[in-house]
Amino acid sequence: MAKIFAVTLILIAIGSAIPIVAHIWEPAPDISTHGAVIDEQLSETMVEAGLSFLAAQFVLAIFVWMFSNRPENAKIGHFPGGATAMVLAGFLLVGTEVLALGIFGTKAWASVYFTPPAADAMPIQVQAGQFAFYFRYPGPDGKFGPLHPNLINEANENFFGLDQTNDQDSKDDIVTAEMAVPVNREIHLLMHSKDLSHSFYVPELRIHQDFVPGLDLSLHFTATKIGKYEIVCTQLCGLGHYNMRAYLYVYSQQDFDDWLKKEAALQ
Amino acid sequence: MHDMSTHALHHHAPPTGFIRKYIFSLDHKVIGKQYYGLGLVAVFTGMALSWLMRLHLGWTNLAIPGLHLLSSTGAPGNVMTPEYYLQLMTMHATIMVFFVLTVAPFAAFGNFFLPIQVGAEDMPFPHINMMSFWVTFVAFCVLISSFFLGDGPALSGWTGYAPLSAVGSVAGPGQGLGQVLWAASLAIFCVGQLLGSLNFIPTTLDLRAKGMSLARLPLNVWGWFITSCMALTAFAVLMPACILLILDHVAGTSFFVPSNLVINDQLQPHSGGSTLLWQHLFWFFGHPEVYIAIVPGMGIVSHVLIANMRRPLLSYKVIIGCMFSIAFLSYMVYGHHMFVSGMNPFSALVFSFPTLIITIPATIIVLIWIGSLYGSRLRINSASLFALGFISMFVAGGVSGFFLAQPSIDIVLHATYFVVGHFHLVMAVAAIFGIFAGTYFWFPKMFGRMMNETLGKIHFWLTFVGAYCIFMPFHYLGLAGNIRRYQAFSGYMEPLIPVHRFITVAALITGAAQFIFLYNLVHSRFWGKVAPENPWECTSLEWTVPSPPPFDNFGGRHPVVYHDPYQYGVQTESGADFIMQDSPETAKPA
Amino acid sequence: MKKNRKRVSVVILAGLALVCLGALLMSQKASAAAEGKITGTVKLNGAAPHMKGIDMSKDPYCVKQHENSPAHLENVVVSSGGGLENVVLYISQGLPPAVSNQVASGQPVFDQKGCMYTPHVLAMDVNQQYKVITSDQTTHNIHPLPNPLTGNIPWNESQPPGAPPLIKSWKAEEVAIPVKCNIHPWMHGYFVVVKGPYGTTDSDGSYTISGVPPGSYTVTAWQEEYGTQNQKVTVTAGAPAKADFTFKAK
Amino acid sequence: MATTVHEPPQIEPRVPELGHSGNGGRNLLPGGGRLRGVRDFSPPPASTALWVGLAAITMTFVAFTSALIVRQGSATDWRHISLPGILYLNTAVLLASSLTLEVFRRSFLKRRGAINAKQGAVDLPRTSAGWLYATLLLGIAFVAGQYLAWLRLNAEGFYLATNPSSSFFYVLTAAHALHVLGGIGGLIYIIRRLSQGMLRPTALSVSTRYWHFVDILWLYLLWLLWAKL
Repeated sequence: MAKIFAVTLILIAIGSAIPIVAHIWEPAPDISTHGAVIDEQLSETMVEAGLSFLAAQFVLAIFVWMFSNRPENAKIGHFPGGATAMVLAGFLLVGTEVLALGIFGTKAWASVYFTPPAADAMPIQVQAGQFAFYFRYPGPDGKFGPLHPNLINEANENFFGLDQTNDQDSKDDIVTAEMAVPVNREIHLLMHSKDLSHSFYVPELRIHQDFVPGLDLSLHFTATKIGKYEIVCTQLCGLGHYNMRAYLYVYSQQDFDDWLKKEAALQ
Repeated sequence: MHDMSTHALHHHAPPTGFIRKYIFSLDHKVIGKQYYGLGLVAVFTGMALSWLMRLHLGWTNLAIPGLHLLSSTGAPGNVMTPEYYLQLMTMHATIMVFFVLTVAPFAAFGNFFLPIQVGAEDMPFPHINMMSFWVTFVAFCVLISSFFLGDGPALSGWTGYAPLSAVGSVAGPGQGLGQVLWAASLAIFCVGQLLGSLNFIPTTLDLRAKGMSLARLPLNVWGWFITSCMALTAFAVLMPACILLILDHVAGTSFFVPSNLVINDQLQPHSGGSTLLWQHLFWFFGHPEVYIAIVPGMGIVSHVLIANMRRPLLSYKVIIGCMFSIAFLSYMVYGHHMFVSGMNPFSALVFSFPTLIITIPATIIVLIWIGSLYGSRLRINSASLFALGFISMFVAGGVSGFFLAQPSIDIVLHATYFVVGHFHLVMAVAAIFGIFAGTYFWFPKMFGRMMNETLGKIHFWLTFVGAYCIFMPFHYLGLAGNIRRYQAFSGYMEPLIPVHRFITVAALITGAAQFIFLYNLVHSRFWGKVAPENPWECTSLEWTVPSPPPFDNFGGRHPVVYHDPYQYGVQTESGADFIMQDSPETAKPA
Repeated sequence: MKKNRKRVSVVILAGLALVCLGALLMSQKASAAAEGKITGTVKLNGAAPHMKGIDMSKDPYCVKQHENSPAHLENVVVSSGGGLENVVLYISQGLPPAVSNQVASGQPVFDQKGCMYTPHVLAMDVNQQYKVITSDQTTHNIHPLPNPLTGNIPWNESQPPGAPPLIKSWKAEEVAIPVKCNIHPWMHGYFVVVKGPYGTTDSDGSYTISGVPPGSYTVTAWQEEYGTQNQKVTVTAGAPAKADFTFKAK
Repeated sequence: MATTVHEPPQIEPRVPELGHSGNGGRNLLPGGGRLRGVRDFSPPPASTALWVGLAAITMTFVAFTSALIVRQGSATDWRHISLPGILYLNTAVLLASSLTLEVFRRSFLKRRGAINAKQGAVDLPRTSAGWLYATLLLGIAFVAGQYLAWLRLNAEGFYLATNPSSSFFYVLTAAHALHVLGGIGGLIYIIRRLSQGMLRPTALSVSTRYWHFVDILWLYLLWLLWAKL
């Protein structure tokens, strides 16, 4: 029985590792300027965690194989070094490991969060609400008009609560249901929640940020690869959560301008 | 209070009436069994819910016959609606975390064995002890009642994030009465567990038998002691949070709900609340809660493992030290649940380092367990198999903690199935393996009958392999960016559905295997082989009393303790390889 | 207990149905002698406002449904002849209780098709049962938001693809109850709950209110953007009374 | 698996320990044993339990406090309420109640000092319960006074949901009043035991300590509600 346990355990350990080693499932390819360091961090952690996992399971299996069901008079052995060895191992191996991870991780995190957006970054406002994202481009004047929560009326597609008759800045604002950005241009994303906590996650962009109702946050990123990507909500927001999605198009500057014209015409 | 405590000592005749004996009993053993029963009911309820969820995730438009009987609006034509999926998910999580993982290893085993193992006749305050159970029971009923009232149970997850949980039914089904009942149930549950700690700590500190120094307490007693210290602080924070949430919900206050929320084109009548405040209060409780679930398991597993290895662990004190440091650190790490929640990115780093550091004591414990296996005389039985399984699961779930402890990686993995896989392995499955180990180990003492070993082993194999088949793929899904709390997968997640189907099948089989355990439990209870006083040849005090123990545990005698709890693998006059804690004899020098 | 509740509600519904039937027969007897009707057209005076297009890109299924017929808002739908669609006409004054309390026969159907509501506006009598069905392969939730003061209870239920129809009814008069789908925020429509006979304009703006006993009444026309207009009409036996309405474009 | 083969240990006669319930007195090592980590006396469980309970209550109010600080810090809508004057009267009442209770405790212990502690509960002094009744009345007066304070605020138009400041006022005062009611329950129990001549010092000191704690807690809350953080 013990030997079966050992074998099973080793098989399970190897079986669990195969998909990882074979890269069957892994994060979507990164299309951001800041993502590389995160991916590096991820793969490093994967190696360290994976090795600790395999080592622990193997040793456990081997010891169970060796020391189970021995005769009652068998001598009780003692692991060389005893507890001291274990404590030292814990502190040195794991300690240095996590310290390293922590420090490198800090660099990765800082690269995302502790850098201000460039002055010429293109502002886009995203509003999350049950259960859709809507986006607002400032239009030619480059200014966003003020929001009037009491004017929000989805029946007339006034998703932001703009007063386009009275507010000068709102007149030329462009509201869209899908997001488009020019490639290799830094975007300054202004995040606003209409109702509840939501989240803005684009796997390929390596950005992930909750919307906090009553508190507008901002993100900045640069997309480096033309294509169509998905923006999903990852913060439980009600029955339609699973279907709270928008599409992100990364266009060439030319295509982007055309797209913006088209959207402006639809207003 | 005073006469309660004397009651515990100067024993009157045991109660005779059925009510006083089995229902409103003051006997810690009966209360322990009641907790165990509650846990059993809860775990099978929770499992049934997970079955429904898994079926839905595998085959989204599958009609589950008879489901509409459970909820006509939740499953029109037996097809589960999105809201009903979320409601089942919320109930599954709440039931499992509170009424299984907290109740079974801590309240159930703790109540039954803590007093016996320290050599006391009972807890100091039997009435409070009884109240603690019945309050918890009421909490369970309140939670379950939400299935049948209003528009169904809450759907905002076991974390009940505001404002979704605070704005009321305008935010969708389940956000009305169901959400209030959810919060009320949790608040009541907190009271129950606080009353429990009120008994656990004095029992451990003040009711120890002569000779039972702190350094002679079995490791599982330490586990329960540390857990009750955590429960004390954690639940004392959750309760006020729930009260404030209920007020926001029903009384129109604005603790957690900010201004200018527009839901369904209606401007909400709240102003200035802070949504992050709820997250901070909740996770200040929520993270220690994770350890409340697992630390008793660590104690139980150590206890079971030592008995079956026939040798003490490499170090007794290091284990205790590690459990203490885990408990202590658990209060400084809670922020790692909120890396991308919009709190100051600097605090993310502040929370990240303790989270990484907490892996050190955890690792040391595992190393000591594994290292102690070296040169041991391991006995393989259902109990020890589950104990070994616990170690394997704890490692498997623990390593994924490396990833989630780092804010930068959390950007990729936050709120994906990677997280789900992580906490299910390390907290749920591991803790439940601990419960199983404890059950197979202590059942003879609790009910005076042996459990069926063959069934026990079959149960182990199915559960062990099954658990890996269910929860390892969760990590792969997470890496591929599969978001949790989705009732259906479209877009880039669609290709992952086959993996979900595999998991569903595994879950159905593994779940079915639990009925073997249930059968074994019930059958052995009545028709199992009669258990001797000390079937596993153990040393601690619970094995010095008859199985099951008499009303006052020690039949009027006062145990005297002469040894630390783990005198195994020694030479004795009697030829046995162990010395009972209360036996004066000493080991022959080898 | 759930079962019990179901049984009770079934009994109540049955009872309700009987009462309605009774009322129906009675009133028909009463007005069988001469059954009048009101007809007419509703027009929009002025340029029809621009109806924004709907971007459904959030749900690819919905997009596919409108590949070659782009979706627009339906707040104001005007025919080439200027006829105004989706206007509800009902008798706001002058109806004898027997008639105003009678419930029209049949179950009006509210369909979810291509992530839009057809019809956009659904009129019905108080206590008249209506049917909500879905023709879509994506899940919708139906969320009417009546004014709490009227005593109508708001509800919010989802309909997965192929789910059986929801049969509901409103217990109080209300013009009008907005209804929306949260999963597809652009989906919105109205339930108009009135007493007595009613009519809704078709695509070219004409309507018919039948089952009106002779007498003089006030007919009210309601349009979601332009509000209500009243007109006095006298219904005589035989010849249908005529009442045309014209809303002015803003 | 063979059943155990060890000799059952000597059952030593059971000495009833009167006086204090904590049979921690029992966790002395038998002669010859190592004395490491062993206390020759452990407090009665009641007083340990009291500290445990106080810890929990403290945590609860710590949570309330942090909520208040965060809420007040983040809020633009905070209208600080001026506390009703009666609160200060209530404070005096509560402090006085602590005083009377303390007076009773001391006199009780002094009388009891005469009797040999070992005899425990057998013949405890029947000290006059006058001070206890005084404490009880003052306690009830305090709760009533808090209620009046609520009415006062209501009259000023400050309801539970009017403003975060008033929300916190009602929540905190209510939570505290509940704890005072708990203390009153303790007092009633003490009075009963006393009249039966069964009052033990532990019970008395435990409920006294609790009462003082609730007292200090109130001073803290008063400051918290008064101060503009």
